[in-house]
Amino acid sequence: MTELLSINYRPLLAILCPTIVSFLILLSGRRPNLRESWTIIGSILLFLIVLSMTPFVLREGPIKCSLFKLFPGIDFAFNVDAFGLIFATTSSCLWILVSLYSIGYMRGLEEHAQTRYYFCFALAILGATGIALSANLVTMFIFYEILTISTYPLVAHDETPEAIYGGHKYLAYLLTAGVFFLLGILVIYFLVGTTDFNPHGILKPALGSTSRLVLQALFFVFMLGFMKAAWMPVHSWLPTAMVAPTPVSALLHAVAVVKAGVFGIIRTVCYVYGIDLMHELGLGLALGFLASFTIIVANLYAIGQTNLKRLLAYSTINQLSLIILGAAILSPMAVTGAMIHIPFHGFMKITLFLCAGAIIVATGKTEIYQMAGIGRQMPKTMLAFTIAAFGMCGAPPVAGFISKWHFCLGAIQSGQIFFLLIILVGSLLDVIYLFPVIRKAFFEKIPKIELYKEDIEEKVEVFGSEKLEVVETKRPLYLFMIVPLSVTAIFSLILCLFPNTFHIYDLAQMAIKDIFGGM
Amino acid sequence: MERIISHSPVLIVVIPLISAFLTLVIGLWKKRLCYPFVIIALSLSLFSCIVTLNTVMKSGTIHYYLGNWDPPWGIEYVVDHLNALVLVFVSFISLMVAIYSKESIEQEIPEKVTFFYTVFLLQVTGLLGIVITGDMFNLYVFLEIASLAGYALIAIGEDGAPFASFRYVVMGTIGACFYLLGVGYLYIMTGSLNMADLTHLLPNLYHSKVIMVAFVFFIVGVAIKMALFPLHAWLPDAYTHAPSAVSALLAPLMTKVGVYVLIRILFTVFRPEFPIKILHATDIMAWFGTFAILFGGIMALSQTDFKRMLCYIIVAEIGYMVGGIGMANATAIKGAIFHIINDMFMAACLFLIAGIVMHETGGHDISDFTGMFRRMPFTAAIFTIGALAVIGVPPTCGFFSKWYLLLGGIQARHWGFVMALLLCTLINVALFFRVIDKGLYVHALEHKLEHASEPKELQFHEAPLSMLIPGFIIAIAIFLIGIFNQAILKNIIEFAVPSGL
Amino acid sequence: MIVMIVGAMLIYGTLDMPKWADPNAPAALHVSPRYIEKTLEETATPNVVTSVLADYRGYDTLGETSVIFTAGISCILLLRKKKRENSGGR
Amino acid sequence: MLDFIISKYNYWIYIILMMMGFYGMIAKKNLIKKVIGMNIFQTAIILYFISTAAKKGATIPIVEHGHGEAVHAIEYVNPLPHVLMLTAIVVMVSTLGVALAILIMIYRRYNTLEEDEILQVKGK
Repeated sequence: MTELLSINYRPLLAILCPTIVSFLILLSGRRPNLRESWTIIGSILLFLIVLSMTPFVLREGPIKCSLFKLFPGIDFAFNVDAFGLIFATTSSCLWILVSLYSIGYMRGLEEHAQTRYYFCFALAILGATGIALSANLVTMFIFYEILTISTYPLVAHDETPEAIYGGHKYLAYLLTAGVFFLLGILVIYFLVGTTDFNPHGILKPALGSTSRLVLQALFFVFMLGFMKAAWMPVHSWLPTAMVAPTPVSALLHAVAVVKAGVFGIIRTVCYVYGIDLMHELGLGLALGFLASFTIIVANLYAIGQTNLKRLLAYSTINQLSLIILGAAILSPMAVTGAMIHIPFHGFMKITLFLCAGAIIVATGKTEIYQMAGIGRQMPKTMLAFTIAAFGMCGAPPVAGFISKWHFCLGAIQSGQIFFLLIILVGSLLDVIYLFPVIRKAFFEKIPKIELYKEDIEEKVEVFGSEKLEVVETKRPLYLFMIVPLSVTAIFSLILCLFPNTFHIYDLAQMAIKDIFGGM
Repeated sequence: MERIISHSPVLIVVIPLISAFLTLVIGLWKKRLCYPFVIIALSLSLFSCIVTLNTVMKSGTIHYYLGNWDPPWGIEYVVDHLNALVLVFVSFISLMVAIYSKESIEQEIPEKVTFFYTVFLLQVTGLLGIVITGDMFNLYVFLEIASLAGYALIAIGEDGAPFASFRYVVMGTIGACFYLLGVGYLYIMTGSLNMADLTHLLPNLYHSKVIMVAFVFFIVGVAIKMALFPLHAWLPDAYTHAPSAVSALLAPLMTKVGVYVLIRILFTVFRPEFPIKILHATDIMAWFGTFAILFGGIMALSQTDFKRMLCYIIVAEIGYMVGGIGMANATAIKGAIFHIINDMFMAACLFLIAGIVMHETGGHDISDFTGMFRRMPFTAAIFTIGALAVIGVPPTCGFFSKWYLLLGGIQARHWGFVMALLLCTLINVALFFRVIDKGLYVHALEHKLEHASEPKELQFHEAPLSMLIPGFIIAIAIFLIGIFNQAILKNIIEFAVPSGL
Repeated sequence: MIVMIVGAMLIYGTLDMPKWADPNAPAALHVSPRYIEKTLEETATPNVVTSVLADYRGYDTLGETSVIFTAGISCILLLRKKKRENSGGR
Repeated sequence: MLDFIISKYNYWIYIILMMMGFYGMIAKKNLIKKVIGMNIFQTAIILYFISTAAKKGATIPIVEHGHGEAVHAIEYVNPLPHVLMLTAIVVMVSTLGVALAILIMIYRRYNTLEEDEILQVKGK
């Protein structure tokens, strides 16, 4: 028993935790309170487990834990390194908050099939944690598929034709991606006989035996494999998948799934190809252009959106490509930025989504033009929204500032002024599409007719309150929603002032040291 | 005890054979005793298979001389790693299906239980005999036992069954006769019927036209039996209309045993260099496999009947294996052998589900799966596992054999096959999620039905335990085989891969 | 068409076959001499066919018997139901 | 040339016979005719096997000598194909039996044994 608790088995525990929780949820499906408390307990436990590994990793380097052989030369193994921990910390921390939030949201809307919802949710977290901790491409692929499959019922949760369509689209894109990913893994295994991640890359030896073109092509096979990162032009599943319940969009489509994609890309760039090889093959530049294209186009799309969640989806696409761009610049600063932007963006984007969800539950509004004056109805929510939106644009003192700062420094460091420009223009466009929402919420008055004819009537029905006042604290249930979104907003601030919360910055520094060696 | 163990190879076949006779007697005396008796017989057979496998793993290939006549004069049983493995799983699946068959048989053909079980055991005898024997003609005899039992079992199914079965008789007889003709051609040139003996005699004759023609007839004959595209036409009809317990027995085993025979003939009777280097037959097989995969996948897409869809999936899966053999390198053949086992489990699992659904709803259309996750959650869970295995999602076993097949394809630079495999994965996704959707999303449907003011029963309505337990065991096995695939591959399949590749 | 192809192949195959009724064909030389020459000694049966059928390859014969058995049971299995229905109907 | 033909003719005859059966199985629409074709097909194979057993100047494989005398294989035809064919004939008969049983079932159900008509009924 004590052995099980030793540090070497910690990653295993981290995997087992959500697995067990998911089955407990399934078993206690008839009793909502028990079911939801499992979720909460599990999420807190997972977070503690992940957090407990951090000091050890910082002190003594990666934790290796190999369970059994999958193929000759490939184990089902975990390797907890600094970069993986960043992602694991992010996703497990956000699981706690989103679980709390889900309780409010799901009960608030009286959704059906909640057991399935929590079950799949726990499995999805299992997938995300596994991706973060896995030691080689195959293990990663396994969790990657778990993540894809388990999120499918979540996306199509509403079971309306649109939801099922969205689910199908989601599944079609991501499993096709899985097939490409598998092909890429196979070719790599065929070329070098291993798929273990290594901070210096593993593909170097293959350069002797195969042509550069093959490796370059292989890289794009991998990029197709990471469709989860929603780069353009294979992004279109993400906006469609926004039909999912908001907590799902929040955790999975702003954090777990898409971040798993960018996580995979950074893993491939730094740990499979290695920085040197990327430079040598000229892939950094190609990836950079791809990301730049996505940033600009996604921002333009975002400006044209009227649905808040879809707007946020395009904003996600843009921010993800920012991370990819950071990795593509291939300078220490920029890669640091990419790594820390994963948690930072996670916290900020989740705040935005949680706010959008809270608005839906409280008022039923999904379109931006309906949201005039909503800042007065839900001041706390909209305050959080504003903080996060500032962060998105990279304004201090919100977390986004730190990572953007790193991106810019990185671009300057490597002399790629073009990318610097892209980052700045991207931020500018962020301002253009996010600020109208804030302005509408706080500074515009509610059109009277609408207020009297529709809104009030609805509110009487749903909330038993006659006046158009602060609605967000009317029912105790909303506490479940307000607390998480306030927490994430506060974290977004804290992460700027103290970027080393949860040792995130240290971890990133450490990963960079490994990857770049003496540079 | 020692003596029994030394006779275990023959017990494998003789136990079901004798009990087939006994079942008839017992059944005529007391009908109820049939079922437990069959279970006991198959368990014993499984036990002796495991003992045999154990012996093979400890001390290498077993040669068992029937009647103590030395080969090539007498008949011998040869059990090496390859067929020991196949034997264990064939008897395992048969046992599972036998346990499962109780309810479905009592529902579908209540008045013929005794005869059903007798023929069932004979079918198993035939399959086990095909796998274990080391004599070409003996193989033919067992092939015919299995086929005859198969024809009969299929013909007792639902409405279209006799006609489908008749087509199967015609095709199957052509296949068996071609096989027999191949035996005859080999015999006239060598004078021997023993496989091991033939292996030694044949290399001098590799350039003879007779041997080449014999080889072609073997391949065509076996290809008919295992329903390799384009000779698959009998399969979908036959297995769709068969009683569900029968399709759950035949679909996983019959075709897979065919693949086993193919491997035997290709690489044991003939040395690997003959089909690969002299005839280049493997290249042709690789393409047939590729087309089988594509054809099976596309045809499966256009089906609305769940069992029929599964049949076309089997056609595609046969394509995997034949294509894997056609890659002609150790990795791909390892994958093909591993896939024989995996596909047995996956196909068994899915056909069991089809049977359960039929038992509960009375049909096997995809639309009968509506609301399955609500009505029969356990069945649905088993189904999901089986479906994920066919798609090849890790950590189910389907992923691992696919891995080897793909890796072998890449090694052989046969991109057509690799692409077909990957494409078929996607097709399978589409196929199964269509069914899963039907099972999963009931609320929209309920909503619609409310408007139509026609409340439909969507209540908890789970299958009986005797049907669920085999399903569960197989589903768990799918995971375990996946997770412990290295143990199986390292200890058994490594030795089963023919030398000289 | 298929028939023609198969037939042509079979004829092609015969080209390399030993002559008909050639006592020196391999089929006559490899296994069978022992059956003929040792049959009395080993099985005490003058009819070689019988001795091979029942002794050397007795297991095939067991299989053969099971085939008949299978066929018999199959026929019962297939045809029984209708009879009963008919008799019930009458 | 003539020698060549004479040396192979009975193999060719079996091939012709077999092709007749094969044609019947594939092309005939009447199910009974298919079964007949199947039987011709199988019989051809028997003919083939039996011809492989033949030896010039040899007699049936029943040993006539008393005990102690040497037996020469050259004097008797090869017994093995005969044995095999005994088994094969039995198998064939069984197949025929099952096929006919199935035909009876089909006839009971569709009242016809013409393939086209059955397919028509099924199509409806």
